Amino acid sequence: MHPFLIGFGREGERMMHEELLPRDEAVQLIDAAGDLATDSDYALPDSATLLAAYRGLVEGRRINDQASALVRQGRLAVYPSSHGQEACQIGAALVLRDTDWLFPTYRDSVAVIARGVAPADAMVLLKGDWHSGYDVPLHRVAPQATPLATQLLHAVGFAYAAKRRGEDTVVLALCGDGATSEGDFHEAMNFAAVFHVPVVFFVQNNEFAISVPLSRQTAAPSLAHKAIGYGIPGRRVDGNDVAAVLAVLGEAVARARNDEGPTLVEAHTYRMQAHTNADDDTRYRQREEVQAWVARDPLTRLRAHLSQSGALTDDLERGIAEGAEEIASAMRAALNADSDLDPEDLFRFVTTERSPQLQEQWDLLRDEIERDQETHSAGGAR
Amino acid sequence: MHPFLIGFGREGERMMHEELLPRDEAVQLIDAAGDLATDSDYALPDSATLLAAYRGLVEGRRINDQASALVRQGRLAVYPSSHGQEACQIGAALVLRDTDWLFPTYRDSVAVIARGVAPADAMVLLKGDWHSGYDVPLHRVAPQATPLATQLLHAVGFAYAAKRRGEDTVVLALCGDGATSEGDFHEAMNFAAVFHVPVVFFVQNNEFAISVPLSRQTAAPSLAHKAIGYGIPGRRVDGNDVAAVLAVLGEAVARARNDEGPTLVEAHTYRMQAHTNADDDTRYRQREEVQAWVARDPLTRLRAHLSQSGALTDDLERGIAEGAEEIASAMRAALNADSDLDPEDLFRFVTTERSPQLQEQWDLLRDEIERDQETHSAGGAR
Amino acid sequence: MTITHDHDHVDVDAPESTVQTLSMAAALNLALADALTADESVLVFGEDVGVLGGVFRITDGLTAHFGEDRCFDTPLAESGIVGTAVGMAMNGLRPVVELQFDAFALPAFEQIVSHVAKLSNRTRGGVRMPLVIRIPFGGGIGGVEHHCDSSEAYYAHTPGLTVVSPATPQDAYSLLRAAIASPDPVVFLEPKKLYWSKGEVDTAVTVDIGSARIAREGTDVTLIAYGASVPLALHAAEAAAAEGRSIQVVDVRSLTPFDDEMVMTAVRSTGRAVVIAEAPGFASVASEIQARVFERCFEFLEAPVRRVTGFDTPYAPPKLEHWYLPDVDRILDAVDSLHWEDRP
Amino acid sequence: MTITHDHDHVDVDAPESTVQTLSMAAALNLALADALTADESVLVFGEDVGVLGGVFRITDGLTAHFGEDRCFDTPLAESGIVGTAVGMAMNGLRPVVELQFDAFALPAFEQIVSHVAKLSNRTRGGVRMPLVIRIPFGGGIGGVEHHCDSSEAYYAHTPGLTVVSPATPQDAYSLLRAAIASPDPVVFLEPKKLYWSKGEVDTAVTVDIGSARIAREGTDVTLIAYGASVPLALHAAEAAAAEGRSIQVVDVRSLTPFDDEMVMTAVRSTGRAVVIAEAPGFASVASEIQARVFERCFEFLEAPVRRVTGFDTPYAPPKLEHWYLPDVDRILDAVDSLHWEDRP
Ligand SMILES: Cc1ncc(C[n+]2csc(CCOP(=O)(O)OP(=O)(O)O)c2C)c(N)n1
Ligand SMILES: Cc1ncc(C[n+]2csc(CCOP(=O)(O)OP(=O)(O)O)c2C)c(N)n1
Ligand SMILES: [Mg+2]
Ligand SMILES: [Mg+2]
Repeated sequence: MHPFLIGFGREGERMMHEELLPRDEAVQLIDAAGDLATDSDYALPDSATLLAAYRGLVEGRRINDQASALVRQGRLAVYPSSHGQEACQIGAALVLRDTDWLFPTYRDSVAVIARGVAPADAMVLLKGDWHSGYDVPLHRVAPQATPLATQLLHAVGFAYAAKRRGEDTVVLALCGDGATSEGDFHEAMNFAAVFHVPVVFFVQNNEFAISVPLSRQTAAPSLAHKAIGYGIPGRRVDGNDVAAVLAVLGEAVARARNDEGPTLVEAHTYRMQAHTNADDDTRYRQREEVQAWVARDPLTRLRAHLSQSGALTDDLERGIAEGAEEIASAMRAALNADSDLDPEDLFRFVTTERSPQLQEQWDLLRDEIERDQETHSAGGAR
Repeated sequence: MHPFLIGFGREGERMMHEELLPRDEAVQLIDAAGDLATDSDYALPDSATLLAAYRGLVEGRRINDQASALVRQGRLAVYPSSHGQEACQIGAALVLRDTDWLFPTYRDSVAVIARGVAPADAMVLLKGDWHSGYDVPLHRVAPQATPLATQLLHAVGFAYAAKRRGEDTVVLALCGDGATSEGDFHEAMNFAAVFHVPVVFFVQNNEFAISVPLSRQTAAPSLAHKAIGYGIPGRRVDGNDVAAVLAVLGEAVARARNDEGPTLVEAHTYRMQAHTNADDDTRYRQREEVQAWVARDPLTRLRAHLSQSGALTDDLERGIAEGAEEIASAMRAALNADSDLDPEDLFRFVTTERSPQLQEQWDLLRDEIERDQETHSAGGAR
Repeated sequence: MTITHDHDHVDVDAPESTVQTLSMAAALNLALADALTADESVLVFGEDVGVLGGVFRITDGLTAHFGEDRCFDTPLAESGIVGTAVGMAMNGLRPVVELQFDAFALPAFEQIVSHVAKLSNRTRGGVRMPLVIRIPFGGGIGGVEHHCDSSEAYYAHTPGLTVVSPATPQDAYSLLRAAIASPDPVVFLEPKKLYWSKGEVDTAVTVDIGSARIAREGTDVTLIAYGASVPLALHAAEAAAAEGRSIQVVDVRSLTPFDDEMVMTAVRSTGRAVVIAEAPGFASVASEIQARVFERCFEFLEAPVRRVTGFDTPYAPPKLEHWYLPDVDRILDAVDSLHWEDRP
Repeated sequence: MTITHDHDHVDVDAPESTVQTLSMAAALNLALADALTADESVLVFGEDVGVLGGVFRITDGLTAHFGEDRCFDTPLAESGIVGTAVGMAMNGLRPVVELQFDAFALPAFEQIVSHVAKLSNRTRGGVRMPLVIRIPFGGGIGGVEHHCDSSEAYYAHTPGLTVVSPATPQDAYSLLRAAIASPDPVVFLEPKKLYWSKGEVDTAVTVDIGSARIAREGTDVTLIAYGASVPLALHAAEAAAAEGRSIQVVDVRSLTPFDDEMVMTAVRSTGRAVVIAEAPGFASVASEIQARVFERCFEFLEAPVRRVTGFDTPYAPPKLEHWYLPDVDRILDAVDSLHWEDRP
């Protein structure tokens, strides 16, 4: 036997190596028109699941658009919208059990909310009140990560700890196409593979990293082709088809739960709006390109499919829309309320015990604030 | 057409994507016994080239063993030997033109010397005199890198600059199996691919990163399988067969020179000695494992082949051995000489102009040294 | 703007002197454009610096004007950006890279500390690193976490790096030109809060790296600041003037090398000093300046040197940042604490 | 060894008190072993810490004794090591990671600064980070480039991190136990040069993080040091004693939080101080200590506080490091400069 095949490329594994590569075409179960696209590897989720997903999509869209409106009204500082990516957001949330964990980014507020976090709590960061606003262990949702790809490593470590305790927790970690270029992406994939931990990496390839198109990000056949370099399967899915997202992520989650190790799933989707409200996407992409993706909208195709199949009645549709409106109005109410912020919070959570240095600094600030209040109540200037 | 095939997976490219994957078996042209192993893709280098390579191997081995001896004698602080990996070292040096550049690591002193750097200059770092001891632009050899994988990015930037000026320079960047786990490896591969620069990444997979075996480093079918994730070809070669190394690296260098972009080449070899003299490899590997690799030694197989073919006469062999001895004795002479070091050098090269702060600090040190000398010449203590 | 220090001088050989009123952002943009024009080997790259023109628009129009091969986007990886810049600098180019925000420079930290800062020293000057790393730094813009840090201490502590930060559009222009012209690596910190502040810019004015600037004359106390803290110090000086105190303001502008001569002369002339900076105070550039002034002006000091800095906490969320950041009142409190009662 | 400060105390509840003479390396090894025994959730990982036992043998025997799942090797990637440790700490474990040398901790810098240091604050204490990052630090061992740096300033400047460094085997043991027990992230800096220095270790002695230690009593000058500079300061004190000067030595040992109380009390008692550290001086922990002492002891100082540090150059190559490193003579020179002639 050839000496360099020891441990590698053994006959029985060769097939497996090919299975690590993604298929040439992304998995699609419902096409842009709402028609079924049968797939030999993946089955269509049942209609109850699709109806739940549809509700999620409608609510997600409403949340996205409400948040963007709140930015325009000055109630949120910034909002990176996932408008157009709701199938990925909802797919990621629905595919998990309650006991599973999600590691989201700034773009994934809809997924975070779909996991049960109150919209107003999810918006604490974006409102500017604090860096994160929800109960992480309660919701089993890590804080939304800003430094790109860093959270993927946290997900791996988290999954490692769960596996070590024999829990059947699966960890789903989200990132964007741009983030795959970061060193931490590579290290996370590799650690996950070597430690064989129950984690699913879900890349929402929305074609842009702020202004930088995918073609400037990678020369690879697809992002999912990176997986084989770590010895894990790579999969590609139509990210605007929630049925396909549920099927492909579902398979990956099942593998993880089954101790078969990590999977990399790439969803092809599109960021329909600017990176955030602070961005001007007319500088770097044609309106026609954006417009072309309207036809592939995740909501319309699922609505078409569910209406055709009779699963979505007018009544149901109305109920779902009302539910979404309620969420939006609760968001408005919560975010229009003024925040009640305590400056001492700056010093409260840095370490468990406050150091003498921090106490001294707080004393200084407290004193300033008190003098300020005195001056104000005395009506005078400094 | 399927929307997610735009730009990806086009019919004409599909074949190409498969070509990015390495073959299941590493390329071998001369087997461990010295017999020819014909290969459908790669031709055996001509016998003049092989003779030159053989001379390189013998000299490289001698340099490795001389340096290790000098460590034992306390003339070198440390030496990471490439004993056993000389085919990679010599292959890397010989495959380049004079105008090409090499980006080596601490392990690659033999390749550095084979590129024309005087052994004593290559040993300045290891002797402890300075951080690097050769004329970088003159030899077109970057300083030997210690922080793992960092130099791969330098190689990419360097190649970018060369390409921009329309030069036909090729840059060959070396690293080990362990280094492929670093984020910088990933970023370097990706930048090289996206910028389509003339760089060849040559991984000497010697099965260990200090004590950590390859199986703890990656779960991939091979390290060369990482290439497709960047859209570049990955190749595997028997790293103890200098003929194969020359052929496979030669192809990669030709691609680079031909503006066909970067290649990742993985050589399967083995670190025959401890990581450095400071390491104790009996703690983490069996003697039998090391012993098994003796039979695959790069020198013996080439000697066998060249003797069989008649290209290597006894005279030639003797000449080569004498040449190697001369190198070794020059090394001994140079390294046994005491270094003449100037403390002001600490301040000379930090920035081009010395800052007032550094001048002040040097004044302080100079004053100390002068007082020291006075005390010494006065024969007193402080 | 009046040029008050002899390190700032109009370069008589400069082809043309144009004076215009510009925002700091525009001054930086102009400096990049002029450098690209002046020197073929200069190139600008980073994340979103191409067609978008950078998230702060500092590179606006450069790609359109100079072409894709002079100003371009890279894959999203900061170590990659700096690491490839190192290779380019080794091979005859003068890369000017943008790292999008302070905290997003951190992935490049190994490349910066282990290579950018040390390659010249490693090779005994055989390989120089003419490379500029531009980083928008500091807060005061209501940015969320990771977008408002001040990380100058990490760079200033690292031997081999030159670290500068402008406080005026003029210095933004002149210092950036000087940084790009430098044979050594420069970390160029751009105070985000001042991007939109305006001032006159004379493109013929050159500034020497390593030189501080007297931003305001005064006789009672010396405020020592850099970046966004300079206008703050000037405001404090204004307010104190109303209370009858004459306050001098020194704009450090070059953190390393540090202009000991100007700073110490200034403090000796007043006998009192306060150092101001946004970054957390512990083991910071502010503590360095405070320690230097103490040690070198000990005999001249009427009172301990004070510092007004950010707290030793992570940067505050937007709605709390006004409590976090040094402000005029805090500076005046520090000034008030300088033992005035002891004065003869 | 005598325990001189009340932050060091014998824990009466501790199961057994054993006193033995150990090298610092062995003391650290024992601390890891005892922590692994005491707490199921502790685990040790990094590069070569498994069967090899670490390049300095600090983890020697742990894998053999506790098994692969308590002490193990990772792929070679420092950001990966720290990043996965963050996730483990979020999920109930207490990771103790080793980064092989100072300079090889730098690839993990983003994870350390942007997450390790800030996760507790980000989540309002909802997620704590009980994580220890061990880094062999400093020089004096003849190591080649990248192997001898002192990077404590980077960590000490970063809010949210606790940074400690032992100078004795006892503190190595007790501080490492305290670090592992801490609910907060601790950067644990191990002075390489002292790994083989020996001393008595009582495993029942606990040390509070945040507490300094009087390493030697004295009345004329206070030397303030940490890590490998502590024995150096003690040697200097010894030498000065021969010349009739009584020198006090404070071992800071906890860089953040900093024991202002003990340090200031010490300096006030002598009126003179010198700070000693190996790292480059600019914007360093030494400048912080110098500035603090100046500001807080101003009225008590007979002379300016001096510092003796590494130069603001990259760390020297092995054969020049004796010029680079602070030594007894340089400390005594600094002591000599403390205005003795002015003394009443
Ligand atoms: C380490 C790091 N570098 C840079 C940034 C600034 N930044 C924020 S989002 C973004 C683009 C990310 O693109 P992608 O990963 O595709 O995610 P998307 O925003 O499209 O969802 C950049 C460059 C960051 N947050 N972190
Ligand atoms: C960033 C970084 N981390 C850790 C080290 C310490 N170190 C030096 S060599 C080495 C192992 C490298 O293994 P490999 O890449 O396989 O190269 P080899 O030594 O086998 O040639 C390690 C961990 C380093 N030099 N740089
Ligand atoms: Mg994207
Ligand atoms: Mg190796």
